[in-house]
Amino acid sequence: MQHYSGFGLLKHALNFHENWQRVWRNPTPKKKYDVIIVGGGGHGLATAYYLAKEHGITNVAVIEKGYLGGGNTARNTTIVRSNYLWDEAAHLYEHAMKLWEGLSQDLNYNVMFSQRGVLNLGHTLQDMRDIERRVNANRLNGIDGEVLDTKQVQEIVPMMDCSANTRYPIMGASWQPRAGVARHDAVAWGFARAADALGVDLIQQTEVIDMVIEDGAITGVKTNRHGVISGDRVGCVVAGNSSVLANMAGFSLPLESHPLQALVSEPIKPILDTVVMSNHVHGYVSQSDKGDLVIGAGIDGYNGYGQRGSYPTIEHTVAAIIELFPMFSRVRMNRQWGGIVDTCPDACPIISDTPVENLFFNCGWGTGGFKATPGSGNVFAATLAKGEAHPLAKPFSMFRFHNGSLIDEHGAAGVAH
Amino acid sequence: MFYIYCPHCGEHREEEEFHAKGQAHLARPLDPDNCTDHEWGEYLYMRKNPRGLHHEIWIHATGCRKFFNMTRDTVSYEIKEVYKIGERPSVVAAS
Amino acid sequence: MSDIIAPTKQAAVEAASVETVALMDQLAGTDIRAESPLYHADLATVAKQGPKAGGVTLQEHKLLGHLVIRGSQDNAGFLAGARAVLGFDLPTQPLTAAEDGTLSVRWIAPDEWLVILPGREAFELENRLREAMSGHVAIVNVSGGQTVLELSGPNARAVLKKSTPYDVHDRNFPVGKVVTTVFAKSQAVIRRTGEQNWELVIRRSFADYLWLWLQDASAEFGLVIKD
Amino acid sequence: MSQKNRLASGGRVDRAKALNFSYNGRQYPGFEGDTVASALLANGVDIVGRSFKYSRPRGIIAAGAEEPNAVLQVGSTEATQVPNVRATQQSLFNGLVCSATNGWPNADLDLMGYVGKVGGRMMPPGFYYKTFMYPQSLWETYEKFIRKAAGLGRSSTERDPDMYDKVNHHCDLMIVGAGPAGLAAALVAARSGARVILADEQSEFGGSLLDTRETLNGRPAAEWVATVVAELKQHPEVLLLPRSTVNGYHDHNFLTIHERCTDHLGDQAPAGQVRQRMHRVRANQVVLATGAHERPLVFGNNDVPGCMQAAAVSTYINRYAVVPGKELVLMTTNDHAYQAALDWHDAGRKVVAIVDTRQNPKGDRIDAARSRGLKIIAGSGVIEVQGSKRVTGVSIAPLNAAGDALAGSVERLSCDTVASSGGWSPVIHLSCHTGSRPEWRDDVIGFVPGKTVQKQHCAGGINGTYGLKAVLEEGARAGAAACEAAGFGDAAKGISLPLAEKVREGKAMALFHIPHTKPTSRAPKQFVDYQNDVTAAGIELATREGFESIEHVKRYTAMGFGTDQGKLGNINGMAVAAKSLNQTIPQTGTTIFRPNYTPVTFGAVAGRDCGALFDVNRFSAMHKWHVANGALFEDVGQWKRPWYFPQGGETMQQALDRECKATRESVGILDASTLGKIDIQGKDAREFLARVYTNAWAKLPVGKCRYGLMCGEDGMVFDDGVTSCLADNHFLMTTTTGGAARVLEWLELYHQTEWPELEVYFSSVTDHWATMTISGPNARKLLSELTDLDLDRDTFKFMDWRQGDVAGVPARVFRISFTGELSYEINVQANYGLHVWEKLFEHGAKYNLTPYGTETMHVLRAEKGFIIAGQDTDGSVTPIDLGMSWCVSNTKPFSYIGKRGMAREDCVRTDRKHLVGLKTRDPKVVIPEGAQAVNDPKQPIPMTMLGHVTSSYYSANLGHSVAMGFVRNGHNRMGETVFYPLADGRVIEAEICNPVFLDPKGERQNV
Repeated sequence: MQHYSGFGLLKHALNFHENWQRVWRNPTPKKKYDVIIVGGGGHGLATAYYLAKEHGITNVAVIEKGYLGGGNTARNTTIVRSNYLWDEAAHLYEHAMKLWEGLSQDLNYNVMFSQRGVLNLGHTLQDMRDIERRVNANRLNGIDGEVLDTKQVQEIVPMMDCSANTRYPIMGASWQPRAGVARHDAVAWGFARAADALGVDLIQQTEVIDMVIEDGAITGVKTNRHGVISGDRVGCVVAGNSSVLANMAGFSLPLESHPLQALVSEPIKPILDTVVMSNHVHGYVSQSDKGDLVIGAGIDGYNGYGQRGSYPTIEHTVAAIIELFPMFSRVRMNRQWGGIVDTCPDACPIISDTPVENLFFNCGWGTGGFKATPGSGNVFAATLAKGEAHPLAKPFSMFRFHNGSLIDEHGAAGVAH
Repeated sequence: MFYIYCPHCGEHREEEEFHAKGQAHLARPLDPDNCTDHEWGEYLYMRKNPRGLHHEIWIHATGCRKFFNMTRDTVSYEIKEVYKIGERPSVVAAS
Repeated sequence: MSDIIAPTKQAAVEAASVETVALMDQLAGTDIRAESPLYHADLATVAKQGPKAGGVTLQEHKLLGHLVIRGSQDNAGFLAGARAVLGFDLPTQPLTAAEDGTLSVRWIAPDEWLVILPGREAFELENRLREAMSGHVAIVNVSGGQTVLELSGPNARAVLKKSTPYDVHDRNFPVGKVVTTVFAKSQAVIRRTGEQNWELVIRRSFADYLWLWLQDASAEFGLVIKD
Repeated sequence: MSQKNRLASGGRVDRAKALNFSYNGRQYPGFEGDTVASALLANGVDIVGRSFKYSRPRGIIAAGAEEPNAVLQVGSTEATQVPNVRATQQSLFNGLVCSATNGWPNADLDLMGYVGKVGGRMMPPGFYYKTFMYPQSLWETYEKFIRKAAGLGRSSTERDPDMYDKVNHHCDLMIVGAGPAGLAAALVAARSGARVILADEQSEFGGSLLDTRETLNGRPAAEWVATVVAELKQHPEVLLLPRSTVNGYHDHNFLTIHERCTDHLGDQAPAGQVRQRMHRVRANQVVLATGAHERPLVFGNNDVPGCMQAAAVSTYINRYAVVPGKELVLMTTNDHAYQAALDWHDAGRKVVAIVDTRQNPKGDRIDAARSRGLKIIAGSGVIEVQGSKRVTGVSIAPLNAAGDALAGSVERLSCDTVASSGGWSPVIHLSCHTGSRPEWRDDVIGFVPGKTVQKQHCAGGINGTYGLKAVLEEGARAGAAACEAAGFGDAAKGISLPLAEKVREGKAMALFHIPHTKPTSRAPKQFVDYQNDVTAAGIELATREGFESIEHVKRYTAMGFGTDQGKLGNINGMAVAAKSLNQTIPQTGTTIFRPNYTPVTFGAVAGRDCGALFDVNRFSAMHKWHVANGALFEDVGQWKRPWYFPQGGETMQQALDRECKATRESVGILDASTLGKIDIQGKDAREFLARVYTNAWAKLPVGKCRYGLMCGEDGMVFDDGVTSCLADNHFLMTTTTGGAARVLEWLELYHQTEWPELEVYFSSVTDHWATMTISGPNARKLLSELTDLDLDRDTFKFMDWRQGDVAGVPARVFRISFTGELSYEINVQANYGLHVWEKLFEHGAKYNLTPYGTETMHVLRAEKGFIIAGQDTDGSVTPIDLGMSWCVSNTKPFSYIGKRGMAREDCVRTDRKHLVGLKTRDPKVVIPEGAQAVNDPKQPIPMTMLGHVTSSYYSANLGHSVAMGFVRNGHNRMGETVFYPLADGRVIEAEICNPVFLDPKGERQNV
């Protein structure tokens, strides 16, 4: 793999950038792979990368129906944090956080992980109780976090309206300094480039249209462009489309795919250095390195695969942002869009074996997928390599919905489900 | 944003008056006590979540407060029909 | 949820004995001060001191009797009883209303109607209805939980268009029609009572918010308060 | 100062109305009817900004929404600053203040420009992904610099003084665009009597007819526009919205229109007038007549000020009487653009040459050019522009027939303006918003709207139809078809259209990127997306690196992500990518657009729903009294509930201690009106209650009350409350304040969908009853002074309810207690709430009747170990976990909601987290709510946590703190010790105990 560096850039500049190598190959698929990963988003590509890097399994195909990183990876608001409430979730997201912290160097690709801190605002007494509870749990789990009062919040975000005369005055917040944002496309491309360099075949514009299952075990997948591709193990990492693949395999998942909308303002001069989230007024905002205010909305209540939601959700979110930042009233919304989030009843993911042997699913990330990308790929790779759940993944078996051992993270999931 | 025909009010109303309530035609087991954990879990949580034709329950929350069923394409968002609780859909996915 | 077909039940015939529900005359003597939901806004004073002319006029019809009537349209004993007492049929056509003098009935849902009448007549009407109606019925006095606002004037419709996504055009909302719909961030039962007159039935605890909203939305047309 | 580029006559500006405005601190004159862009050009201002990445000087290219460069900061005061205003869309008004958004110290003399020249080469697409990685520790420093360069304009730092509004519409036809097609459609629709909305982003209707020199019925086209608009105004069902951009097209024909009401008046806007208004439109049928944007060609240094769209040149000359230069070179692939040269020539300025990429162009406009003696250089292209802050000349060279290679030697021409036209791109944005993918048409050389499920009709430029006659006919047809579909069939008769000139046009050439003598990678920068500095070389590089999907190309290069959303660049970019991938444009992909068509002010999207109206404030009937008596309020759902009533300079704790003591020692009063109340009637009411509550209801006698727990099907507690039997078939249910609406909907759900055979009706009476609870040893004495009820402890027992008069008002009095004291909950019709409340205080003075709020209520119930659903539960606890098995029946015949869920494998574990009482070793210490319990505070992190503290207070009555919390297996660990390590380093030690701290036998409430 061509090594990226400032010096290399200079060298290429002198050659008018004519000699850059391809970031990944465009291979014709083999007949058979050790592992097939369905879904070329951040999670799937990370899974492939760690399979090759940490488990030496390089005979791997990633099958993507569109283009790499074109789904929720390309559509989210890029917030990265690990301040989840329950031990199981906290450990999983913190595992991801640790990987984020060295990711650019590990991949030799700058994913622009920017630890500018995340504030989760509290507007009611119960909000503050929940914040205290979560931060205490985080600290005892080794995750950085503080509970801030209104004055401390104001110091971190001077332009936010922390006065007492708003409809829902800000009473305080939880603050995770190590949290932040990353460049979503770069994450997908960085993992793809590194996985490709280790021999993984990235097969784009190829849709899985059926599962090949022989007496209870999967042996491969049927695709629209390359016929049947065989694999010893198959891992599905297709977020909003997970139920569609599960139905092909003959079982159901406890998932509902909902539209999750987001929007950006026009680029403006830097004014907001940190990430501000408010569950109570339903809005969260950060400012990208390009200057856009990146704003997330709540999910729409109905199932939808249309990558678009309903307008009132946008109106409500924008009103919430103005409630927090009255000065943004004259700034203008540039673009809005939607992703398809696969929400789980307990707002936690599923990383699990399934009723079909050798078929594994990694899904149900709902609104919290991006922040987990490296951790999700890392534990799913281990799960696929060994054929049994990685210790951090064990609590996230789909069978918890049968025995009742759910992990209710609605409080910390960030977006009201 | 959806424009939804309420079968009880007999006219189209804005989506803001309604709430989606998830998959329709999920019968509560008649004898829960004799369900296995597996069966109960399937009833409680497992969903079709189809890409395409979907039968779901809606409530005309800011209106007549009646629940009803809707058959909707989850990709194009076209509403194929609405029908009352207890009625059967006439538009169903070819499977 | 379930797709169990609702079993078709023959309407119960036995008269609903009055003892099975707790009837209560909730009105105090006239010597006791009653406060409508907008009492605190002191509309009387606003009316005296405020502008006399404007594009929108707002009046609270306070302290009326509000009765919710529930019953099945398959229950003949229910419909007949209502007719006998009201002197006219319950409006079974969706989104319609019927009235006779100071008594008006609004269709709310297939099994729900809202009757509004002078406050002092509510209890007596409830009794007569219970006597006359048979089978599975319910009557609930909600007089304390609601109030009636009348919005009128040349710009009343413009204010409605800011406040509700419902189509208030003549072609869709003729005089006499009733709809329950979104109103700002609350809801209202809206009845068109005249060319430029609209009746809003709103809930008590939302009244102050809606009062603020209506002042704000009407400002550009000039808001006249009528006592 | 004179407007050197302004023509003495012509145009649609009002020379009688002279205006002044300031740009970059300098004053300039202009006229009414100008845009900021036309006024700047009139004054010979070339540079309107610096480019985002390379800091190159940039000038005005276009005349409308597609302008990528002239993006200005507008506003005369801090509070009214607006970033990124497109100069081509901002009407000029007197006193307007604007400035360029990039460039330091200013756009004209920009030091960063040198950095751009030198460093530019170091900034290919994705350069930041490839560097700034080493050493890891420095990234934050790198990023600071990257961020410094971010953004165009700046946000105001003050509160917005303006008002915004929203209005809802329903119509039969929503017509987008008031050009020839839109006007024709509107005319048809208006005459049909249909409800029509016609919106156009420009300040006046007419679209291309405002600057065309073609005639209709032999008269200037604008005259026809005037007569049509005049007629439309006469139709009562037609709403005309100029200055109104349809920015979003959503499902089921819902559209949003962003109307700019006062932006053209600026400070002259009348006070109190709404600045902008969002129209929310539900349309039966939609007619898209959005026209087309001209595509500039891609060639070397095509961003130097003086390079413009050909059509924009015509617009400035004909509409604004501004000729943006002296000597013009026009490069075109089509006939239409010749008009720019004709207009230029007729305006008395020099046309140096018309460079036509086609080998032998034929058509009326070509003949017109020839007849004026204009020099036409066929089969050639402009390969490069000279000049830095303004065009000084061009290099042209012959092209081969395909236009993909040079076929001869380079010649130089001097000029100060280069107009280019690569044909037209239909404005298909809106048709894409609901997910419809556009289709490529070779004959159009562009994308047109694809299949859609919306009730949508397209007419004119959006279909790639450009001849005026054809456009008018399509408009009329679309209008008629839409009317037909909307049930106004007779309109199909149509209308008599004005007679348009016949213009013979030759075939246009599909050419986008003009080759250079050097390979693209080495040629001078050939810009595709101006605002994001995306060049042809950059796109070729992206494809070389393997970014082969057009979506990848866009994301890698940032093409199309600017505030112009790629209106000019996207098609050219796809063409460049397609060429370097050796495939056709449709093979390369399609370009889809999302809302907004042009940016929309956040304030307008929020409308009135901000400030005091951001959310509903719900008040009880006694709210006025609470305010008058100094209550502080707690937000519970949308309710404002009294939190506590501080007196004098009391601290919160002091107030709570006083309120608690007064209640335990004499009598206190709580406004409990916000509790949800549901009236339940019907002969199956009792059965229904048995199915939705976990405990038994079959035998509750009339006159009695009972506490109940509600669980979901998963067996987890989600609400609780007291329900009273008013009569055999009549119950009054109470719920938590926050749960009221949810519980009612939940009851309806089960009734309507699961058990319709049960005869029961539910009605909310939350607002109907004002509820006040008097609690304390003197409660009975106080009440006895005001009621005719027999309050004898043996006739009116604990958990009884009675009907009688209180303070002369008919009331239902419930003897239930959430404080553990002798309590009466008085319900009266809310209209009498304040009267009764005040009477209680009149008589209560001698008992020191003390009002208390939610906080004291929480303390008092915590002393008794009563839970609050939502605080002591979180959706993950069963009644058993709460130690409330006494409230769970296993003998009920019907398997009530929650029963099966509670029996799941994980829910019957004996070592679940249990709710227990917690007694701190140091009685004065109050464990913070949310603290997490551990067995060994010295264990290494991550620690094993046992559960959190849900409720914790200092009890003035008991003289020590009281707390409840979850502890794993807590019910079996009574008397054992747990530790609470806190963030501040303290570790609080507590003993697990029974949560009932006060009066465990419950004697106080039974007195």
